[in-house]
Amino acid sequence: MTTGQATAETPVTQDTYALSGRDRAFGLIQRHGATAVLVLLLVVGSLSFSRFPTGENLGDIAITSSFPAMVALGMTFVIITGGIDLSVGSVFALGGVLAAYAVRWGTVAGLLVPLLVCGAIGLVQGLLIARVRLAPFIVTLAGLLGARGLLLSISHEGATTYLIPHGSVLARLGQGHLFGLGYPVYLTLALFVVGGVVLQRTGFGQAVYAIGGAEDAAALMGVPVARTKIVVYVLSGMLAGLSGTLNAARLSSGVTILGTGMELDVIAAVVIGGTLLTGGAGSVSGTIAGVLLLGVIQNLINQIGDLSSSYQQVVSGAFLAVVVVAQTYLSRARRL
Amino acid sequence: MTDPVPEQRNAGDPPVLEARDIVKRFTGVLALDRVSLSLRPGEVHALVGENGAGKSTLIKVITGVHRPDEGEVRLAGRPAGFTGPLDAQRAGVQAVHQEIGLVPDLSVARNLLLGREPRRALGLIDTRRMHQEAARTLESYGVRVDVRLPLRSLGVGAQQMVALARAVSVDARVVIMDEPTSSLEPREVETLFGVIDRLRGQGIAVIYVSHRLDELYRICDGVTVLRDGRVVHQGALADLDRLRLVSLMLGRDVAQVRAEGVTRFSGAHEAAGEPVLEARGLSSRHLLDDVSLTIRPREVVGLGGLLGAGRTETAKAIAGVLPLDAGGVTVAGLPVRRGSATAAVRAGIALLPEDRKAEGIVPTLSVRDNIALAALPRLARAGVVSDARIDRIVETFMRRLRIKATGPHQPVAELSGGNQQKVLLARWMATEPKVLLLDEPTRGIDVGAKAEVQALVDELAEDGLAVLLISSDLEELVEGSDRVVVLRNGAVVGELTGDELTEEAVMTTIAAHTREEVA
Amino acid sequence: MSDITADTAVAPPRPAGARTLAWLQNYGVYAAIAALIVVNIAITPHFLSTENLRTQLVQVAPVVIVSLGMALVIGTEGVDLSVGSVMALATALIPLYLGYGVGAAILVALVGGVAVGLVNGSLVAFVNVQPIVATLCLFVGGRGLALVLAGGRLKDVQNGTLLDLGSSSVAGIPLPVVVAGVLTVLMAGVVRRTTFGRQLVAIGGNRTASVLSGLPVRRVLLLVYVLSGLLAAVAGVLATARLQASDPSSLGLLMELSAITAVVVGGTPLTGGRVRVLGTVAGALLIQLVRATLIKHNLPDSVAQMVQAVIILGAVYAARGGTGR
Amino acid sequence: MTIPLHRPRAVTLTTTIVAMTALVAAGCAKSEKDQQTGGGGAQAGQVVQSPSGSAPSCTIGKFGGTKFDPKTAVVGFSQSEKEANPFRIAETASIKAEAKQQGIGGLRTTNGQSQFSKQISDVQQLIAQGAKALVIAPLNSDGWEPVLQQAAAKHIPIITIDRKINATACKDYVTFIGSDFYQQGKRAADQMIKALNGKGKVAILLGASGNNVTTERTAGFKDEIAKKAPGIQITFEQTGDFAREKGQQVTEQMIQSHPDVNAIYAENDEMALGAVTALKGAGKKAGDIKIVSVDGTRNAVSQIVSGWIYAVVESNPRFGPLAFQTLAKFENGEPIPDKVIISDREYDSSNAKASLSSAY
Repeated sequence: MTTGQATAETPVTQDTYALSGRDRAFGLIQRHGATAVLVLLLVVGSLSFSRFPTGENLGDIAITSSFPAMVALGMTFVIITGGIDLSVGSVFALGGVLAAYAVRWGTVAGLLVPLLVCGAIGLVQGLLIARVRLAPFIVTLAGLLGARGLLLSISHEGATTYLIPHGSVLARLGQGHLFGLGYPVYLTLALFVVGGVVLQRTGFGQAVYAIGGAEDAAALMGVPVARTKIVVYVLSGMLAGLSGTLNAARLSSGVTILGTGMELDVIAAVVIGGTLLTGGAGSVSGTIAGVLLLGVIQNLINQIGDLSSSYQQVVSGAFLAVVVVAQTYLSRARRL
Repeated sequence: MTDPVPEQRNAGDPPVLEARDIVKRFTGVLALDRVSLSLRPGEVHALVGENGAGKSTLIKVITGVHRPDEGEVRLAGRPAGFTGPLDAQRAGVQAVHQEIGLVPDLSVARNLLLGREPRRALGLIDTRRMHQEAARTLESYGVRVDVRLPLRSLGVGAQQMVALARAVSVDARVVIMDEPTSSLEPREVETLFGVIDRLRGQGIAVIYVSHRLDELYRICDGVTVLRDGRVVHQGALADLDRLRLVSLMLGRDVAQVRAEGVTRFSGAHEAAGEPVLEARGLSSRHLLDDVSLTIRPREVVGLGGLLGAGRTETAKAIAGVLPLDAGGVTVAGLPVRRGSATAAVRAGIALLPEDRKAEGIVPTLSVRDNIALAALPRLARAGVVSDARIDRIVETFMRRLRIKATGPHQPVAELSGGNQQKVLLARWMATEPKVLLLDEPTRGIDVGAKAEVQALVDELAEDGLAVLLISSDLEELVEGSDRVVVLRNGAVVGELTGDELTEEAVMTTIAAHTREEVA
Repeated sequence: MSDITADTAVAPPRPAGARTLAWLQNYGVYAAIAALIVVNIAITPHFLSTENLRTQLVQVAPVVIVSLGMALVIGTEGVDLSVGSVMALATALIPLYLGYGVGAAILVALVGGVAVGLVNGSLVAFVNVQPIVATLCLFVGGRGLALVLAGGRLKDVQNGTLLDLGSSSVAGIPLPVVVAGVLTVLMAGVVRRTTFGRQLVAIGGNRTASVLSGLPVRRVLLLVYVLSGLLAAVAGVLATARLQASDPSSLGLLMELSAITAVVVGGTPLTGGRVRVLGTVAGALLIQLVRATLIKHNLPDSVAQMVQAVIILGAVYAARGGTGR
Repeated sequence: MTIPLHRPRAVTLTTTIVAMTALVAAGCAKSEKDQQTGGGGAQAGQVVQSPSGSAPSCTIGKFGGTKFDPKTAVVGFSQSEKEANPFRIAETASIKAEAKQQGIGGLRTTNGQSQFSKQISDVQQLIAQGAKALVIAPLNSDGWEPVLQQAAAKHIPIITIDRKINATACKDYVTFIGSDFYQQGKRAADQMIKALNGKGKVAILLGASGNNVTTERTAGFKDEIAKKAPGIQITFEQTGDFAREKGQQVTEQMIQSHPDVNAIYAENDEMALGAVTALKGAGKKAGDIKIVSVDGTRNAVSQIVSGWIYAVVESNPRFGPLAFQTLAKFENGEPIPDKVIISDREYDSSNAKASLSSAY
């Protein structure tokens, strides 16, 4: 600890600046609590179910989690700015349908069209939030409806499911494996590394934190508030679209019924990962732990086997409550 | 009306910043009426006026937050045409604001260097260098902290210093300081003045906004007095005596100001009877260490000490909002349940918090609802409030406290700081408290309102209340209190009454113990 | 028409243009409803009939009831995502206890709503969990619990008294509408005239200041969530009676979003500190009318969803001044 | 501002109340009376339609699987939706009951909760848990690529029930057992034509948007109407999301905006029952508006008896026996057809009363 050696030349009292070891420990747990619980669950799961720690099963968890994880990455940025994006579930589904629709014009179109359209939806939302100053909750709620409507109109009210041809480059992008893990897993990891660097090491990342911490102050410090917010929503839209595209590639088709309720799962994962819904604090590493945690819980409930499907929701809800309460106590203990 | 601009020692230089005939209207209301201002390099220019005179609007026009309806801002002889604060900053015009300014959850270093972090290859931020640079910069302002900590863990004074350091550390040509000393300790003020002198030496112009006359006369060269959106005086500060300055600001007669004195405290009260408030052995980890004090009816007890000495914490502990490890409070001999603000209020303890905006007013509600808030239970029967009783009480206090509002239904957020403070006082008076805890009651409000609040405090004490007064303004503390208890590091280190109660004595008490500690 | 607002704010003297704008911001919802009615009279056959009015009111009644509770929660700067699950829970509990009589069954259903409210309120008030997260827990778990209780299945309700709740009328007005009306008046009174109503708005406006002013912040918050749970349970009971079946898997699905939209469209800001009870009712009515219009004109789902999105944005844009920040 | 922490009294109180509520809810329930609805046992098992698809041709040899003992091996069943409506209740119950009867100890069931992503991962997990055979009730026909690849790699036979998977039978999966939704739509249309004597205006209560079942039941109905009864107009079609409440609300709106509608085609029984409630509420009499629906739940059949519903086309959910029979045959090396279409019954006023007890 560098503080505590008050001298006559330091005119400011210093005792309030020091964090005790205990405080630091709590801070660490709060930030990495999800990771800790994740590790614990993995250990418990491995000891309890012989079929759990197999490469195949873990690989399944990884690939299954990679799609919500991409969406959660965008959501993390949005939430750190103090916003929320309820449209991601619909945009995710829309991205998949668009990719399957556009792949007839080639792989590049199959990748770009969903990115552009979903980015545009994010752009409109961002403009309404940052420039017209409407509440993010409502704007993205409208986005949720609008994107779903667009999806239905493209797919003739859901009657048409567009397919991504077998063996096409796009399909291989979603289905390929390397060392037992699907390509989307690697892409997700790469995106998270980039996301972490952007958040911690770029001016944009600083702006994201600053806006969530104190928007007015950030504006006065010269942070381009409106632009940063718009970019964040565009990013969230594009990541949801990309995730939808890769998911469609994996499924070889633009399934129309995906993504309902996904936004709340993703928000839950981000929150469990230690990002505060009030904005200003959070990390992408926490988010990935949060997504994996939810994935592992789901997996473990299935491992138990004959649990009625309704109990799954009860268990998930209860688990969420426990995590959230524990987190709140830890972060408060730290602040005291 | 406007005095000619006198010759200044650097009059030869061309002005670095000029505002010419600025007119600004807000939905038809004239906020600035042909205001001009000219700054030369190295000049420290005082911008004074009561709240609502147009100071902050002028600053916002200069820094590009608002566009003027008429007139222009010129920087170094060219039209500036700033599109926003960022644009202004890039051109070298920096503003340090009084309240908002930094991001509490970001680290000190990131706050200091936000937007101009040292970069490595690929444009990525070099964290290590950022921390070194931040630590070095802050040290030159007398602030030594772990720059990786979140800003919120610093004291208010240190935060202010970070804000200032941030503003100055770029290639500033003009620095605007809005009430920079309002939360600084005397020693920090000295450091700040050292910094301002350094800026002056570097040819940087400073616009200095403050209500503290002493400071203005110590460091400012020129002065612009605004009233009701117009310039009522412009010239060298030295040519203007204090009384005339105050009268210009208030638009009042010099004789009247003289008669009323600098503060409006009347002096000693006739404290009588048994203590109404007794606080015994208040202790809270890291914050308070066995603090005890008593206040009798009609007595004003001051709390002296540096920032972080435990003054606010003492008040909050008495008001039941700071968790205590030990100790307790009795009002009129009856113990108050610990850790419950509701119990404290019911026992007759009222706390006027330091941070009016964050802890005092409810901005979405009207003046009326803000005043009635704490007294609601007593204005209701079976949970249903009586509008008639509320109206009566609100009207009484609005008149008694001379609250300036268009009516009881005006949103409180639209009121000036001084009137908001009076609304908060009214909120407490409506509960008919026995003990009034005032934490910096006159901070950040204009001269006129300040005098009124001071007079009110006197009046309340006369009416038989026990008052605890916390103020960083030594003059206010000494003149307003019958007795001053001095705190340091969360513990009582001295008590001054009667003739021993002078500003020097308070400072000596604080300083003596500080020195002891260091030695 | 004068709206009941908690702050009873009267605008300070402003120039005429600004006043028009303020009027639009405050009464935009009503204007939108009026416009929609006029349009419908013009283009929708058989729109002007008591039967139609009755249908719209009966359908909107549960949404209104849930929205009233939601408005209180939002007034405290919170949000209650669990209302849909509470409706499911209420509907699941009813058939389980009909054996004891209608009164007992309804009582148990309401107690269920109160219990959920207590959990939400405790998490928010005592543990200091963010409302959206706290209520997310029961949003996820509540419906699961309802399904577990109901054995996962839809059950028909044959009890005549209960069915009358959904289909009988008082003076020509359907009972659910009467209940919604009475609750609206009651909530308006609570917000406007009670200590509790004043305190909850103050807590939403500035929680710290409310603590320092000695308000019973925790108690008020707890009560607000309990009320929200209770009202959602009432809506669940009425919806069950009207559906003549207990369907915990789909009853109240997405209700939280409808209610939040109604509240916000009605001019209550998500940032708290203000509750507009009549505005909330108007918001719910507006959305109902939009949906009815879309269905009556037989527009496909895709168009219906996009139109709804645009109308929500339009309504919120019009009420922007009211929603603030 | 930190607010003082513990308030044990209030927390304890809350906990107690919640705990008591839970206890009461769980312990002393007493329902109206024994209800007959939903998930009835094994009466009226499925009957294979003849001719059923192509000739039996798929053998274990052709598929490339290896034999296993169903008695001990893990068999996975993946349900798509919550067991909340009678169809899903009966389907899952039938699978479980049959597995028990056949002595299959290793049955593992999962439920996709109407989330397709979850169902995909459920099935992958079943594979990872070593399932030797899979019975899947798919939520969606498309998008099974990753599962099919994984299963193919391990030669795990897949039987899909109630909905088809869009892939190659006997290569990607073994076979499909279920109804022909398009055919159901056509048969509903036939009933409708009979009800209206070939002339009138019809409203359709569509199922959930984007659902294969919706698509096919709509297409079959419309095609048949267009072919056989040009006098019937379809004037209104809105989604009722397969839910009773939504069916009721949409019907209420429809009655007013399209008062000239003579009949309603509901794409499942739940929506039809919602429509019945709406019609009752609007003061209509039984039979004023003819309702034809698909599913054959006991509730709907009893409404035929009371005259509110004209006819119901059955969609039999009792897949258990047929699914395990087919699986056993496959393991024994017998050839099986690439699809097993079951013969669905129809209920109308002539047989409703008699068959009420066998409806699910």
